[in-house]
Amino acid sequence: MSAAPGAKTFVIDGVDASATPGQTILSAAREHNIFIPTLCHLEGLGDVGACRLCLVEVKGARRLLPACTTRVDEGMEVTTNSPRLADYRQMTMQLLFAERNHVCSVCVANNHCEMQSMATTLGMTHVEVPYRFPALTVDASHERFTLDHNRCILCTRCVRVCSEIEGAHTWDVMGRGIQSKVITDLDQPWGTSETCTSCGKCVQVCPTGALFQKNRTGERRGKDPSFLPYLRTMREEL
Amino acid sequence: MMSHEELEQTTAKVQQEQRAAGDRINVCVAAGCLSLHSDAVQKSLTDEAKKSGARCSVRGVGCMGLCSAGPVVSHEPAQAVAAEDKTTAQPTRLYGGVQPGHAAKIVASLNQEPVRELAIDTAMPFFAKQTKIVLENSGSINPESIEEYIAAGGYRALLRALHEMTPAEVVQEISASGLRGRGGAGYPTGLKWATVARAAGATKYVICNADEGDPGAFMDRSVLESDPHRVLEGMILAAYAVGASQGYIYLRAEYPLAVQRLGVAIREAKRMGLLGAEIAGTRMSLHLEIRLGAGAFVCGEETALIASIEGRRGTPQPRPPYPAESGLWNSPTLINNVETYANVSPILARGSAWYAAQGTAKSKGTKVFALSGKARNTGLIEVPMGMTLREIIFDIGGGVPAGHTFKAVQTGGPSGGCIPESLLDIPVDYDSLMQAGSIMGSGGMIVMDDSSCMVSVARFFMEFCMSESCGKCVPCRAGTAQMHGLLTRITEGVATHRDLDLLVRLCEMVGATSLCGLGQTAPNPVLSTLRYFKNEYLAHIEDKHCPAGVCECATTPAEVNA
Amino acid sequence: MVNMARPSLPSEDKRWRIVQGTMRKHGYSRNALIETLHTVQQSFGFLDKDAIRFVASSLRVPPSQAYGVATFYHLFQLRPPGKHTCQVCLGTACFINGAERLMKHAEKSLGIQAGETTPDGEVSLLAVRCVGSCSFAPVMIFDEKTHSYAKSETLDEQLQAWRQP
Amino acid sequence: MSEKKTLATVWLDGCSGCHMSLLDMDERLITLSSQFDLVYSPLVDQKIFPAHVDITLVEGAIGNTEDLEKIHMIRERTRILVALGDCAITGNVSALRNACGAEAMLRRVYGESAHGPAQNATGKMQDIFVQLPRLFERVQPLHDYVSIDAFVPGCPPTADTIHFALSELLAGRVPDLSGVAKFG
Repeated sequence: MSAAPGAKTFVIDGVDASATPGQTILSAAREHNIFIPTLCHLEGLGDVGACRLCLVEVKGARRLLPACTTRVDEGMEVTTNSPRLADYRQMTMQLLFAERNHVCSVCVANNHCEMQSMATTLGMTHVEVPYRFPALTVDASHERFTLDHNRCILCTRCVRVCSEIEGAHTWDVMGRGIQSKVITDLDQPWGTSETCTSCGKCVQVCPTGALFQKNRTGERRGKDPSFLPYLRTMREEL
Repeated sequence: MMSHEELEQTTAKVQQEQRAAGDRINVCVAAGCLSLHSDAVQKSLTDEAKKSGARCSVRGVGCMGLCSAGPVVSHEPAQAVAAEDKTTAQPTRLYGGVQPGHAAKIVASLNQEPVRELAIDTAMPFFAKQTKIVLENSGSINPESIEEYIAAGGYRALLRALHEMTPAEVVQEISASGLRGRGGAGYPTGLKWATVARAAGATKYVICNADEGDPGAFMDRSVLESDPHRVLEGMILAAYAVGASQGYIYLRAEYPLAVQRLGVAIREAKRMGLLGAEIAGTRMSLHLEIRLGAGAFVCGEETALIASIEGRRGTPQPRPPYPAESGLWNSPTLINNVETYANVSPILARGSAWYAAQGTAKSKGTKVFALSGKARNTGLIEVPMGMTLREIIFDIGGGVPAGHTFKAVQTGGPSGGCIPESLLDIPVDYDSLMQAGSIMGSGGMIVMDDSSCMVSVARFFMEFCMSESCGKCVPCRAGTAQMHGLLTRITEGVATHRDLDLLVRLCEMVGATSLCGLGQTAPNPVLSTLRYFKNEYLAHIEDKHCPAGVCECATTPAEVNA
Repeated sequence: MVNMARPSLPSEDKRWRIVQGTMRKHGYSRNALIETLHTVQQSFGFLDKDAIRFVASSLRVPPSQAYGVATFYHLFQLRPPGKHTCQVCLGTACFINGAERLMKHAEKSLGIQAGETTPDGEVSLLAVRCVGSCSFAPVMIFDEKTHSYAKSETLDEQLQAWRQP
Repeated sequence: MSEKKTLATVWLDGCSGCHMSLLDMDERLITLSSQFDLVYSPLVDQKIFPAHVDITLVEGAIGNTEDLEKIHMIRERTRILVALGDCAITGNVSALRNACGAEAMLRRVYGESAHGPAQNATGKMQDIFVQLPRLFERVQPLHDYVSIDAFVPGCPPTADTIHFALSELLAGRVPDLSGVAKFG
């Protein structure tokens, strides 16, 4: 296999690899079948580097770098897993589980949840940080969809898909810090939103049970498999 | 068009007026003294001066530094005002704790002995040990008069640079001075300027970060309130050096006086042809606008500040790309803090060699600190880099008040740490403070004595970080909340060793994984107090006892839960 | 082309013209959102949903984005302020001089938490971060007036004064 | 053959589903039983928790004063303490009431939805149930109070998971279920 013009050669987990110009570490790693955990990244949406699960070690870099937003440089040496990274990733998952009320057993997304399976993949058996148990609301005012703040991890995929692909920008984040939450329009019931087109993209991209389709819970909740591969195409055509 | 000749004419005119006015009485009307109603003092002095018919003028000036003695008034005898060589002139008299009722006495003393009961010894170490570059005009000129700034030597460096230097030479001069960013991180200023100057882009921006958010710091506020033109001149020079034609000053809305004085300064500079289109008759243009912050500490972070100027939520972006390459509206953008810009004009006026001769090998020049807390003398000070903490706290600050003992000094605010007595002999420079587990920071310096509980102080800063976290990345959003919860448990006397271990783990993880500086440095106050004052943590955990007597820890876990 | 006319003013209130003035000064650019919200707050004392909706649609900012911005910055108030405001500085110097106790006292005396207004609409209690009067810590600000070396009694006296008819 | 290990199982604030799942091991349980003596369990008629137990599996979270007393006692008397199932590990369904608090939960369940609001002198629901252990404001996982040696997540953990965990324990190893068992 000859390298494409302008291709960058680099080393990832000790293996020689190549990347196209401008390609991120995450994208290049996936092409080389190297797993880097992520929750906020979704192929086809702009990256925000918020979940910090995809942090990797880059030789010579002062800090850990997010694989989703860091572009491959010629000669880069990347380590995608180490005891330190594994520990930080577990702790990140713990912080997420303790932040809101993620009760998998009674969640609509049980067994179909990216967060739940990520916890298993990363070897999490329990959460050491104290659970916060905040009192949060559920918005079922939309005729087809429900928003459950208890399960939201603020990955902002819904915000991004709505603004970048659908162009409605119904979603955004209000407040800040630990008080942040996703909102529709002026923090009003979803069903009263004037900008929502009811396209359902936000529901499809949600990694947890925070956004779900009514009457499609539990085992029947699985994502629309024909939908996600086209996000990138939609973005390119915009 | 403004020329050197005009600057000299303005200077001569101001000096003539000042000589004609006789003695000068200066009243500090910066935020500190103003909060002690120095405006009323100024009014009485003006009234009394008029009534007495004495040949004197009463002016409102910026901060004179010794805030703890406020309201502060200075009296410059006519002979001193007129003197070419200020060192041999009759010394300026300084008065503290001045109330409106003292006005008559002060006016009556003009040609007599000083008013003894109000007099402050200007030879005391508080003044003698300071070196003023950034603050050289503070407290001696009227901040709302561009003419007085010019008469004090202002805008000469700008005109000389515009007419006699290339932008590259200006960058070179700043690089050679060794100036490092005064916002806290200490990035070499010349390097930053060179990057922006080199960056490709038809439009470039200069931004002044005046979103002073450290909860124990008011240096930038004081500089802007006392000598706003110095900052403008620095910004115009920077814009010339990097090729920017548009600039923003991102200023805390909580500083109304600074907003107002900066507004006046911008108007005046425009009127004099020193700002706007074709500055001083050259092809250089710079349009400056003030943008008000709205209460978000995280906007001190460069990418968040840019988002805020663009009218968005102040959430930071991963870097690279750095603002120097792709910043405001994706154009190359130079961001420096107020004090950094304030150093620019003196460097160009007196030369990089003069500047580089001050300070230490790696930290040049001076640093302004807002000295506060449990020290006898508090206020705004400027010291050469490399002075020891002990000299600052015990000589300049006069030590802690009688009956108490020194415990720690906090620098760097929520990103910094607490330094114990045993390390007071380290020099104040970027690297030494970092080695001690703190940072230089923007200049907050808070002295603490035995009445402060270090766990409670750590919790205070963590609460600050928690409520200022933008919420974008997980470790900062959820991690600061968890660390705050654990620190609260410790101060309540209900924590276990397991909680302490978890706190330490979280500190490491949040510091290593957060997206921006806020989260990355949020653990510092905890880590530094754990390093030097672990016994206080253990006392809360093992003995359910707060050694400083600040925390109320008496309850048992079961009671708290029940 | 859809109708791109700017929305009409929410009411006859003259203050909307001031708000409009800020937007016009910035050419109705989306990046004038924060500046405009400042003007709304200066004019009306707070931001309500109607105001945010008006500003958002005038500047063509999605309502959720405008609301996100308005709630991100702590200086923006989404509820009407009380007749009087009591601010307690929680800067570091004030903190080590007992500002936390002052705040607790204020919360207890007023029966509200920081950031709230008493039910009768008389007093709003706010926590502020360093007002630059560190040498006179702790500091409280009653309406526009700064009180140095504040004590619990300082607050009690002020509350008494405000309650006098 | 080595000496048999003593095994206890405990049911705290949970639904007994984990114990059901334990029984779901069916004949495998019979096979394993040759390696342990079941010395205490809701499944057997032993009222006193023995002074020394090799392995204790605890189902359920800590929700009241009695749970708390028990878990401290159990920890003291147990060599290997295992948190069995999500309630023991996360609080899970038992902790759903945490967002509203104990009093509001009692009012909702025993006050409003039963036969009209219950009446009593203090106006507090907790005071009606004086003969019962007092509820904590928050239900919490076991490891918030005592140290745990192994975690077996799941709601309930599958029979396979429990079989694996128990086999490991009986073989003298601490089961590591990271990457194997999931919550929920």
